[in-house]
Amino acid sequence: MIPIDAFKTTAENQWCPGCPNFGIQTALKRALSALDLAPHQVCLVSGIGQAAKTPHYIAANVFNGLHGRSIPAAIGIHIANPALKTIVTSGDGCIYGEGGNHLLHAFRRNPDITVIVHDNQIYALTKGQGSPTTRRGETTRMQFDGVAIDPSQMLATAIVHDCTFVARGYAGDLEGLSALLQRAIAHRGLSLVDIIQPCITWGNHPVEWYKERAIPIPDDHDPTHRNQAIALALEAPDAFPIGVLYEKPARETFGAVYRQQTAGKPLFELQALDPGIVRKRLAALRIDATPSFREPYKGAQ
Amino acid sequence: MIPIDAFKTTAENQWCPGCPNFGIQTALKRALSALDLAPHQVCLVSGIGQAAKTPHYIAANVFNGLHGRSIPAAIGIHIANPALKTIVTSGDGCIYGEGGNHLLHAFRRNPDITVIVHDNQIYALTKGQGSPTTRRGETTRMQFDGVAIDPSQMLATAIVHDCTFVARGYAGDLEGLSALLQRAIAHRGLSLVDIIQPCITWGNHPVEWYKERAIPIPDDHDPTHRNQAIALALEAPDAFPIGVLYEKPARETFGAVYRQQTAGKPLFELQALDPGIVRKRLAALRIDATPSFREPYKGAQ
Amino acid sequence: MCDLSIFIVGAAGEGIQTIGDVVARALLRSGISVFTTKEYESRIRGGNSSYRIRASGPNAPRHDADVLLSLNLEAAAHYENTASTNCILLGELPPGGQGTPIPFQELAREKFGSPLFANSIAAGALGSAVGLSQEILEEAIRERFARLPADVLQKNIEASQLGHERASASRSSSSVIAMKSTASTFTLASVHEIIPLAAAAAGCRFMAAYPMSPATGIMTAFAKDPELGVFVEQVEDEIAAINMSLGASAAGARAMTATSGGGFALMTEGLSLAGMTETPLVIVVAQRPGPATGLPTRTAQEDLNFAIHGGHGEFPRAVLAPSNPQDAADVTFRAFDLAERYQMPVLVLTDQLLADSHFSLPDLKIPEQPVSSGLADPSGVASYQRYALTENGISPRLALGQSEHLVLIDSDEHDETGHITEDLEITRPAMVEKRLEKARRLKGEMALPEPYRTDGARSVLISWGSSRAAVVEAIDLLRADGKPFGALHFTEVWPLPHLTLPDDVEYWSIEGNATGQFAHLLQAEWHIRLAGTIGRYDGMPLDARSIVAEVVGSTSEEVS
Amino acid sequence: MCDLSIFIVGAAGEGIQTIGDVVARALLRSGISVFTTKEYESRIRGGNSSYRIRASGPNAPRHDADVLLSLNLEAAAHYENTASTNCILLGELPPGGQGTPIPFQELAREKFGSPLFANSIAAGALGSAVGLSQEILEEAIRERFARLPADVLQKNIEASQLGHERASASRSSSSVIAMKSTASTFTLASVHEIIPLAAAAAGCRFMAAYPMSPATGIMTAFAKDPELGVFVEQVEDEIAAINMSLGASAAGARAMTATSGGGFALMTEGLSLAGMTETPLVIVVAQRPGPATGLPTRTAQEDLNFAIHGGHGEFPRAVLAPSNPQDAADVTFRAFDLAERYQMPVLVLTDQLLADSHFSLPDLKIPEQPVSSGLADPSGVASYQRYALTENGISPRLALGQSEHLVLIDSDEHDETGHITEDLEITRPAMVEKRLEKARRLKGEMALPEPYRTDGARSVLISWGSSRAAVVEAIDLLRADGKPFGALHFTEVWPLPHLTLPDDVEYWSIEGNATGQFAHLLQAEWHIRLAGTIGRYDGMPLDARSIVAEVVGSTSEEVS
Ligand SMILES: Cc1ncc(C[n+]2csc(CCOP(=O)(O)OP(=O)(O)O)c2C)c(N)n1
Ligand SMILES: Cc1ncc(C[n+]2csc(CCOP(=O)(O)OP(=O)(O)O)c2C)c(N)n1
Ligand code: SF4
Ligand code: SF4
Ligand SMILES: [Mg+2]
Ligand SMILES: [Mg+2]
Repeated sequence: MIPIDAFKTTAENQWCPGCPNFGIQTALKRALSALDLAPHQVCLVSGIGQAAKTPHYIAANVFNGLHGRSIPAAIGIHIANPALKTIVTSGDGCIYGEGGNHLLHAFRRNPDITVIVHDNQIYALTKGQGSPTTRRGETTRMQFDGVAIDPSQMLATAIVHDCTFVARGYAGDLEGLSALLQRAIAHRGLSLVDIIQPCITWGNHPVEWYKERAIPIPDDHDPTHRNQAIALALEAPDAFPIGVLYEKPARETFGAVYRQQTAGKPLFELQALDPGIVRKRLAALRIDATPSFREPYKGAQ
Repeated sequence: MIPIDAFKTTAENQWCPGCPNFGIQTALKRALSALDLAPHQVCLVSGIGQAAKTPHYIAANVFNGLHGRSIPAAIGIHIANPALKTIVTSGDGCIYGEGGNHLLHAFRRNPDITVIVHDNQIYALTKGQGSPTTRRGETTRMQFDGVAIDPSQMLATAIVHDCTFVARGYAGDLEGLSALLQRAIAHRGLSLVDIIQPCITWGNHPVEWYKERAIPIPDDHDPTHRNQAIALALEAPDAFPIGVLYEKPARETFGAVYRQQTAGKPLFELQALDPGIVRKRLAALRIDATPSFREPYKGAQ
Repeated sequence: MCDLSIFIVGAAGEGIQTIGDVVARALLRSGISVFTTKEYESRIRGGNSSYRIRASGPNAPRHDADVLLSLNLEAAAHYENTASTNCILLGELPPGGQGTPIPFQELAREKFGSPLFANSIAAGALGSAVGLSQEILEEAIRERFARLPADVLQKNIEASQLGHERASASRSSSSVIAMKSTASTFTLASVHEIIPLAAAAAGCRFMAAYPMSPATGIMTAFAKDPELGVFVEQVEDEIAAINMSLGASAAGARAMTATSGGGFALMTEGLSLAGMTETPLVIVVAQRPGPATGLPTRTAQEDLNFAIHGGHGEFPRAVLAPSNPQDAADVTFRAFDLAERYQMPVLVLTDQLLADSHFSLPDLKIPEQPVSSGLADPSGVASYQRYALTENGISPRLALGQSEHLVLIDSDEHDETGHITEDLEITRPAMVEKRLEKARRLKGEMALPEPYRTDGARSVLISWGSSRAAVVEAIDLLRADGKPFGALHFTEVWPLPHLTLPDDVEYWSIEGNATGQFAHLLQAEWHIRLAGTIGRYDGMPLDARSIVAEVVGSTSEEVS
Repeated sequence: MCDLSIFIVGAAGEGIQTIGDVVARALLRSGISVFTTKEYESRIRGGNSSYRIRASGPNAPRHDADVLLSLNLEAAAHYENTASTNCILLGELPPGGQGTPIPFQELAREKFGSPLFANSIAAGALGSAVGLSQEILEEAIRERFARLPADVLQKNIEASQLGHERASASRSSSSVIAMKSTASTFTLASVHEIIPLAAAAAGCRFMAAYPMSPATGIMTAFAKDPELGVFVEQVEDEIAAINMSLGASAAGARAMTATSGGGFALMTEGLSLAGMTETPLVIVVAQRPGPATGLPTRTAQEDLNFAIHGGHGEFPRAVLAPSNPQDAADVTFRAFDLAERYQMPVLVLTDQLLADSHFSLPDLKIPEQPVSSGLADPSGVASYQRYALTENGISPRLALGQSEHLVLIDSDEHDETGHITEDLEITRPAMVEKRLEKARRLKGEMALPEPYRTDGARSVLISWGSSRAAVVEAIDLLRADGKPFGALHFTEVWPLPHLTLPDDVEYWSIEGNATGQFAHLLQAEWHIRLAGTIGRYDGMPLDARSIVAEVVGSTSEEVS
């Protein structure tokens, strides 16, 4: 097992002291360690936001790109180097807001990556505007009379798109969360983990409020049962059943056909294209004048 | 009732002769006529694509904007002039592909507009690439070995977001479709109508194939029953149950609070802002030096 | 000296803003003008940040402190090198060093039972150090903490008193500070506070936007103040922001949006749509250092070229760049007016400096009449064509649903009615020329640059947008030193007006970027050769002293 | 005349492409060079469109027809005014007018029982009109229809024979056509056919893109030809396209994307990300007339400024603009090479003319060695820093997951390791200078413009990208007329190379836009004053004759 300490970085942490993001950071380190993944075998991908700083605080390869655009970047990385465990770790605004379309289409592609959403139900880095998961009616530093529209239902959306691993975690539950992340990362295909992460600076409720609502999914829940899973997913934003909502056997993952061609190698390791192929293509563009016709051609009279 | 002829335009139609888009065009004209909406009371909004040309062929106000961006434009129009019946009529690529994020967030806002998707399961104007609703495995002029990813499930996504009117129509069924569009347009709040519209130029199947699969929803379907509705929605892309999948009583629509302030008037009719308000705000920025302190101030010694 | 630079340094969330507000208010109440600004990291808690007050000086940044109050040791070390010679240092300071250590936290806990009172102790100490009386500080505290319960307020006053005493005891060792009372009334405002107010007054009714520093304050202002009557919505992304705003504008609502460079990038397709559909829209682009995410909470003038050339295809637009709150009011009106009259997008370039700085002005005027509507009167129209060809390129504009006349708005090339056209012989060239005729006329009415002390100047510094005050101050410093410098300041930066610049002086371009973006424009437009460009690109605003150092350092003997 | 312009006109879907292909092939088989191009509306069926063959002339567009074959009456009327004097008109023509009416549809139905054979009748007729023998037409039909069942193929041949006879009967009335056999082998290719091939040869392995005319063909080429080994994905939007491609590139795959102006607008935030993260990427921007949706199937050179200035903040990039298929091969290699070496985005500007035109070239060469990898060798590295400061601004680049060395890529301003920084004193300026040092060095290696007949020229036409061939032809026409004109053509348009242009000649800028975008750049960069700019903005490509008409029309007496 890789020691947890292997994931330490020198970057100065910029989160508020006591932020539940620290819990996610620790749980993710533990999960990687338990899965025996060394830092160089992992690529953490994020957008912009408080959550999106996570990759700076866990030793691994890092692609910290644009707000909302972590998922396409992660898919590109995964295709270019399938050997890397590619994990998106970003915020609810980033992934469900600005980046909503990418998540929607990632469900269709089913790439073998894990998407971790630090769901604090707020835009924290920009100082407290409502996010797609803020509850209707709650006041924020932008919605002074309360958010007037309904929250997104992206876990239920994942389920209707038959995403094969859909889970919800709670940042305050280190044990449970690291186990959940382990399962998500080990899952083949797209795995989505929405983690309830109370924001102690801009949030509308104390941590306790979230804790009370983050109750483990009952044992009798059948995660292969679509309707049950949707019903659980739709309990948010008033309650947050924690655990795996939906899980199905792995199905074909994105890029499978190409990986057969390349034997799953990272693309930078591939041989140069056989020059014969280009020669063939150029030859096909060539047209020879027919000697018999060329000579006699004199134009119309 | 407004005569159908009132909706004639002088624009030369650019669709292929026999395209089922003509059916949608006629059905929409009939629905408007039946609803007694005059052309100037209607605003048709579209993006770019074959379907997106529809507004040129039906006399009404028109905003034919960017590929994928019809929904935000329509919401802006609706807020600025709630008296206009604002109807989006665009393609599957436009609304589910490029514009996916806007639809997703429109579900949250529930604006009082109708979104009509000409679902031909192809990018027609750009000559036959797969769209978000193309069936897995079908070959196109881009996916030569067959589309390798799953179709979007936007009707099911609408339902899990509790969109209060979700329906599927068939372009070949003029009667049924115009009745369906009438209900959709009359519905208060966001109504989504996905219309199966075989493309006779780039489609993978003859019209017959679609017709066979476009069967009316059985009478015993309860459109208020979420799970039933989702199950029906998920029958696509292999079958297309036609009719209202999901319908719920209207709930608060987007901009309701503001409309109370403005008495529902178009914004261009509003009075200028009371200059007293600006004066008050400026006054609040003013700080008077305290005469008693100003005089004696001599700086530190 | 009659120009005092005060830095309050500490961590995010520690209270520099509160202390600064109290002291700035006390100064204003004393008739002393202040210019306040902030610089901080992109985080919510911790790190190093400063609140800066320039008292009795120009409304321009200074990068050195005459008085430095520190709230923690890390900040004290971080900002140590900003201290000017003879700087008064006080607050949490390393033992054994210079200055007057005052342990705010410790005192607060000891004397008032809670660290919450540390800020009032600090405000008292700082007030004392800059020569404010305890009475006026008390008044400022009462005003700032008006909402606190009486007993807590009283404790805060006592805390400030303690701070005042502590600092005054050690003040004798500090240098003499003399400031002038310059006015009996000030308006204290930031550019981003005035833009929404002026926009509402100009007739703005709609804004869709997505939060992004340093632009967020503009949308927040509308949300906070429903009486302004502006419908504001935080949307899913910047693409929705511009398209929703354009939809609203097409339906007759005066509309705006605001963002920063990265969000503006996402809006450029919509910008082109505004150009093609001839839909008015005002877009505030609040600049910050790039590329990409860059330094989200810092300042820069790096997006000028992008504002001018962003969007595909060719269409008219205006780009305006205010430099202070009064400018912001005027520019906002001008922006809505140009947008209405030319039926086009107008960009207003601000930056973090303008967003986060408060200027004290003797007065601030916002017109009371909104900008005239660019909408035509439908009653006089017989048959309507949205894109009717006219001599000046401007078609009578009706809004969607304004009357019984159908309005057709199209992003494709269109004919006069608004229907898609494929006629390349007549319609396409006519429509291109129509749009460019608007650009030509617009050029004819763009404002000339404002000269400053150009009489007898042999070198002229050219500035645009937020760097104006620093350049003006630099000219004063240079002139005071006998150096014949003057300045030309551009508030309207695109299209550039018709202008002939004398070629017997040398020009310098001063801008908050590394490549001299405005300098290149000047060369293309007026064929002038520049003596040099001074660019600042470290995320901090341009200031007079470094401008002077640079021009003097590199100016030839004859000039100086 | 030995330069024949052939137009085949009809509705979309009616078969102009098939007829054109057969006749072009027959011409090539006869040793006659062809340049073929298409112009068509943004629709799938109907409307007016033409397939144009320029035989035995330069690879440049001509806007008038020497032979015009019409497939329907509407098209005949629409294209009537393109007929040159003595133009041979044939096909579906209005009764009683000029030319040789041949009712293709009717004949096909009558003689062969189906309208499907109309195109072969037309091909036969057209071949006959331009003096091709029936034998060579048959050969071309056999090749074109190789996949048809033998009996159907035979019927097509008979149909062509019928057409050949019909036209030859009336040909005596037509003018004499004389073309030269110029070569025994031609390579017939379009720029958008060669870019993917050259990209694969250069080492490209990844492309994510979204369909958009006229760029779509590039992604389709990879999809059609899996042997090229390029992973290609049609994604949900252009934002995904650029971010996915950047992800792949960061992980070591040589990557590209392609789009048109509107899609490029959506990519500009990602472009800035490529600049900040120093990630190589090749982006093809296939231009079409704007603004907004504009004329989706037409041509323009309107996005030069946007390509140069798109994206927020300041970062290095190169913009290259090929003018023909050989150029396309070279430029593609150059683009991947620059992207790898400078770790930056490189833009390749094409347009609809280049996408839809086939050039006949005596030969076409694509290098057989891919571009050298810009990746460092991890084995020699002790401790790795992605953004290590170096003299030339270029840090050794390792890909994500390339070795045990961790690679940190960050869109915020970062330190050498790649971690977010807020250090404004040292790190930020150093990183800005690092990126701009790359830009400075890049400038030093940009290609000079290519001169054409500049010896003794008193006027020089400046062109870039696709307008090269038209300008070269114009120079030949002008010189033949005794006018001392020459040309300078730019393939590498940004950054502009160090260059001193003689100031004793007058310059003209020739470009496919209305505002003279390149002209402005030239003025800013080299302070030259232009005699004029010739812009074309009707959606059709620049052609030699109208260039000549414009320069001669407005050139002063002394020059001509
Ligand atoms: C294109 C773009 N738009 C807006 C922003 C500004 N921005 C930065 S972080 C953020 C919100 C972050 O919210 P979330 O993703 O929930 O992360 P959190 O800070 O809550 O962890 C926004 C809007 C940006 N960086 N880029
Ligand atoms: C930003 C942008 N990207 C791409 C395009 C090119 N484009 C035009 S129509 C279209 C697809 C249309 O598909 P759909 O919406 O399904 O409409 P259909 O033509 O099938 O009716 C695309 C990709 C564009 N116009 N703008
Ligand atoms: S602002 Fe909220 S989410 Fe961000 S670090 Fe602080 S507590 Fe955590
Ligand atoms: S291409 Fe398809 S969708 Fe478009 S008009 Fe033709 S048949 Fe209809
Ligand atoms: Mg969040
Ligand atoms: Mg479609």
